[in-house]
Amino acid sequence: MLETSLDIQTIRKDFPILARTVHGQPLVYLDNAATSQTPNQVVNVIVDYYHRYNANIHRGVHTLSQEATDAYEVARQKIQKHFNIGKSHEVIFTSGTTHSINLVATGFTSFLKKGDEVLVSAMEHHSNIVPWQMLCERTGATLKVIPMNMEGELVMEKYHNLLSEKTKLVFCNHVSNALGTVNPIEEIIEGAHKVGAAVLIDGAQAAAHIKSDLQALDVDFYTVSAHKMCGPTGVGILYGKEAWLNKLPPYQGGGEMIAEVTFEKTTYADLPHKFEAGTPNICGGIAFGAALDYMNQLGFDAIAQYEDELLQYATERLLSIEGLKIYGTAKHKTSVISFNIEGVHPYDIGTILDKLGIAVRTGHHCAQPIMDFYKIPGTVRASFSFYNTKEEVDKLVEGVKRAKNMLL
Amino acid sequence: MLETSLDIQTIRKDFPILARTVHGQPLVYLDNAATSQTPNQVVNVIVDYYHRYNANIHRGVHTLSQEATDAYEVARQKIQKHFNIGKSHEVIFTSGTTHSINLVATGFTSFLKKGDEVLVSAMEHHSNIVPWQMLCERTGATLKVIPMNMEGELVMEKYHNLLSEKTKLVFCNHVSNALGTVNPIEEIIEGAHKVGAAVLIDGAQAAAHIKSDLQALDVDFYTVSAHKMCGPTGVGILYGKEAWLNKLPPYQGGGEMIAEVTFEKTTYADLPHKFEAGTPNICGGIAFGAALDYMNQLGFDAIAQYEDELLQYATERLLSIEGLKIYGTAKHKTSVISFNIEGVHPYDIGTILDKLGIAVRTGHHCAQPIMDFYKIPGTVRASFSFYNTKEEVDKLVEGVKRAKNMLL
Amino acid sequence: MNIQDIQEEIVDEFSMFDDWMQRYEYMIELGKSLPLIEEQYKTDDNLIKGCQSKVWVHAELDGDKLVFTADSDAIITKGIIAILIRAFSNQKPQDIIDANTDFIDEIGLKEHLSPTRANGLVSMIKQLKLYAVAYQTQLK
Amino acid sequence: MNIQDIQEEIVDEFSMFDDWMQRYEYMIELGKSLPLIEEQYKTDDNLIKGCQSKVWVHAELDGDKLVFTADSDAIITKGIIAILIRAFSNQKPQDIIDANTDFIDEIGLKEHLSPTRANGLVSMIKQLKLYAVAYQTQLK
Ligand SMILES: Cc1ncc(COP(=O)(O)O)c(C=O)c1O
Ligand SMILES: Cc1ncc(COP(=O)(O)O)c(C=O)c1O
Repeated sequence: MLETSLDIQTIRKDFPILARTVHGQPLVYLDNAATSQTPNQVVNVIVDYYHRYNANIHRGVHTLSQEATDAYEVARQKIQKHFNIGKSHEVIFTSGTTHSINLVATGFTSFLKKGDEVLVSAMEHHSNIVPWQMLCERTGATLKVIPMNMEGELVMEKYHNLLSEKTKLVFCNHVSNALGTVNPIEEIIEGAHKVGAAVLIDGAQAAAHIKSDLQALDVDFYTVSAHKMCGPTGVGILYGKEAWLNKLPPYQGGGEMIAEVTFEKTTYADLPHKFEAGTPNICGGIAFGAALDYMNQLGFDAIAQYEDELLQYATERLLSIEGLKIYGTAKHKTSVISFNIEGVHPYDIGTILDKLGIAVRTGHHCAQPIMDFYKIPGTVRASFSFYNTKEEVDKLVEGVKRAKNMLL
Repeated sequence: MLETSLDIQTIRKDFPILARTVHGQPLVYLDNAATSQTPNQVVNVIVDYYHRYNANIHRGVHTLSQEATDAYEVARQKIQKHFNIGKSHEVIFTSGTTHSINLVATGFTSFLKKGDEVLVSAMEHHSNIVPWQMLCERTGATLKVIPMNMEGELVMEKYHNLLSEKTKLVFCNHVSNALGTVNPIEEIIEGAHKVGAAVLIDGAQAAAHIKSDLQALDVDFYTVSAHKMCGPTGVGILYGKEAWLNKLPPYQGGGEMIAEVTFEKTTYADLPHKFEAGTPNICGGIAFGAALDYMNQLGFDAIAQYEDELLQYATERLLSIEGLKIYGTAKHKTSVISFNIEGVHPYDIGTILDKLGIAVRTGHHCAQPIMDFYKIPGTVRASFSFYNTKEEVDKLVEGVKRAKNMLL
Repeated sequence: MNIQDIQEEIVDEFSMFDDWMQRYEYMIELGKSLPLIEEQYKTDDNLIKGCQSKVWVHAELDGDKLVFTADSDAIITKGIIAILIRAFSNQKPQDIIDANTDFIDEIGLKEHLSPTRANGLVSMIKQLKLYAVAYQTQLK
Repeated sequence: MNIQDIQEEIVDEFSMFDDWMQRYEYMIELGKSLPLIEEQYKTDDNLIKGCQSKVWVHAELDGDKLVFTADSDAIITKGIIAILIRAFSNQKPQDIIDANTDFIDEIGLKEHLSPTRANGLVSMIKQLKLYAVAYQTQLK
């Protein structure tokens, strides 16, 4: 048994999906970095919404609309509190991290010019690369890459050398989805601010494991997807400092984001509405709040501590398999293990594991530049959540051994 | 009793929310044009998703991911079939109509130049005005307005006069949310195509009432929000002709929408993925499919016929109230009634109706230009769905009378 | 009378009503008797944001006391602002700043107290207090 | 043997196995014995889209028959394509076009038959048939 203050067996009962079978085997769900599972406590909030107060929000005088609006705004406040955000209107509801990042990247179009530089880390998700490439194409700014080393850590010395008064923006994920590396974002933010650059931290992978204090971090933008932290699909947030959000132009046009519309001229609404055009994912936002409640009730310290135990145990056990190589061996990691077995394609391992009921992700994990760096087609990625167990790690290890025997 | 082949009392049991009370009164939900209610059949699909196969889609080798992907793609095919769309990849999942319209408006940036003209109808929702204003600001194209008459119908003669070889785009809603007018989109599309202009029809209000054959309409783009047709919040679609979708640049950058990413160069994926960056609202898309199943099982002919009966009955009864004026008296209407009582502010009526358990919308309905046209601050809008009853119309009429007595 | 006394008086008045209809009818009455703002003060500056109906509030000093006048195009909103003005007008800025507003709840308008409410009751209270703060500084 | 006969033969072979492990092991065997594509044909043009692993297929005419060679960087994918090639290679284009593929289901690979499956079995079948169509036109 691993040490933890959490009662994992009781927690697992909150997730009915964990009791299902796959190909006749009990499901072992180790694809949490792609999407985490959703507890009954959150699903019940969704059902309750549709059964009791489903209505379009804002400006409605009737009770249902009022109840939905209040619940949605309470969710915004829960998010504000969770991330220690200064003002609730600095929380912009989006459809997820990808949407959040694109909102910022599009908004910066008029702020950049030829000669400006944009720094992006070598271990980004495509969602945190492509929008900046598009931005640089539009503006003539140059995209520069903060390199990483073989352990999958950013080379901070090189980062500091890349910084100059030309640097206008720095983008980096808090945690790499492909490697699990926790990046030194405090240092990244501080360095960027010294040269007057703004920083966006992609928190998609971090938020399920690390409770960040965004005011203390002094970060300019931070992005989160609910579906990676026990919440529903189709909702996330962009945190932005008020001053930045006031400066950025609106992203999408539509209802709610305007103060006054005539065919001649339109004036935009105040924050957060300026960036929340159209009917949002109302139910999703409310359920996101419930997901934070759920995780906070377990406690992020307890979650992180237990996940770290799983990580250490799994790393040790997997490394006992000959020919197995782990990509991403940073000192500071979340519970993600990317690996390959020499001479075996990750897809083959994933397929055999699936037959054994074990769900892992295989491929480039939307991070091709990392694969290019290691000169591999992809990896097998097992990612652990607080509801996973030591026994499941053992099954993974046995499964990998069996796959290896079949495939080699 | 109104005539209908639908068993309304049985249908109402599918919607638990309809049995609730508001201020001690049974809820009379007449805000369907803002958001329709969601039947158990759809909510159950949502619960089943989270209980059984919640996973990130595409490229996953494990069973859960495969099941989620299949269900999501089956939903896309249901939508394709429902709207008689030629190819399933012409169905782009979005977070709703507002997102769909912005995708197209942004995409047209490089296709327009100074001197080009963009036509938009006088009775649009802000979601179908602001994005085009932003587009015209970016490109120097001119926004021209197709005028309407006092009945709330477009003046088609003027439309044809506005068309010229300068016209590049025409935007119009299929049904006006503020007035209920069903616009002659066949004629609008034909006219625009004669001068080589593309047409986007905003189907947000129409889709719950009219089953459109998009191939027969030959429309270039059509937009829908699930939450207005018994589906969940946070999901919708953009239909686009393949040729247009291939021509438009991608809207957002991220995972899934690329074929190959290096820091030097990115190539984009095929349709529909090119426009579906990031983790989509997977559960929402699947539930949207279930909503179409539900409505098709009732039958759109039966729905339209019954809603029309409700409309006729309600119109007649409301007009019997002295001083009540209906805005939007087009010959061809869906079940929406916008009205005011002389000398009374719509907000006051809405507030009293709410006290009686009756949910209507008041205000400008995100269509300020219509309010400016009629020189009113707003209207009271009652919008009926197939689950509403004659008795509920009676309650509305009694409620309005009572409000009038209190307020005048 | 000080603010506390007036609020208690209002609560007493409303406690005589059995149901919401009577309460609303009374509120509408109050709205009709609201000391109207002069037309020249119905400016965008005096408009309170966040209401579905328009609400203008004007404030001016009378000696060391602050006097409010207001108007709205909706009669229920006017009734609400009339109640607020009755409680807060003709009082010292500091007293207005310090006043609590629990009486709103007690007279059955609790549902209007949500900050997201389209009638903007919360915005109105905030605006009255903002005026008080501004004039308080001026008085010093 | 015609395509139908070969397919039945394959089904027979697979029916001897009790569980998926044996089936997969056999498939892996078949993959290892796949008639390899020549390096020069491992071009992007011959790459099949929609697979997580890379799959190249090359086709050329031998008289009036179409001969396929293939490769993949993943061994299970290679096994799948080996089965397809065994069924379709050395056959007349028209027969390939007409062939049904129900045997895939019967040998327990049904789960791979989803069009969204990352291994691209459906894409592979489509590609083999596309080659057949192309060469069929050429033969005429
Ligand atoms: C005609 C029309 N267009 C567009 C919209 C915007 O749809 P959504 O808010 O779902 O993006 C609406 C919704 O009110 C509408 O009625
Ligand atoms: C580090 C990182 N950034 C961004 C994303 C994109 O998030 P979403 O797909 O929810 O928009 C992901 C999700 O895989 C991620 O892991």
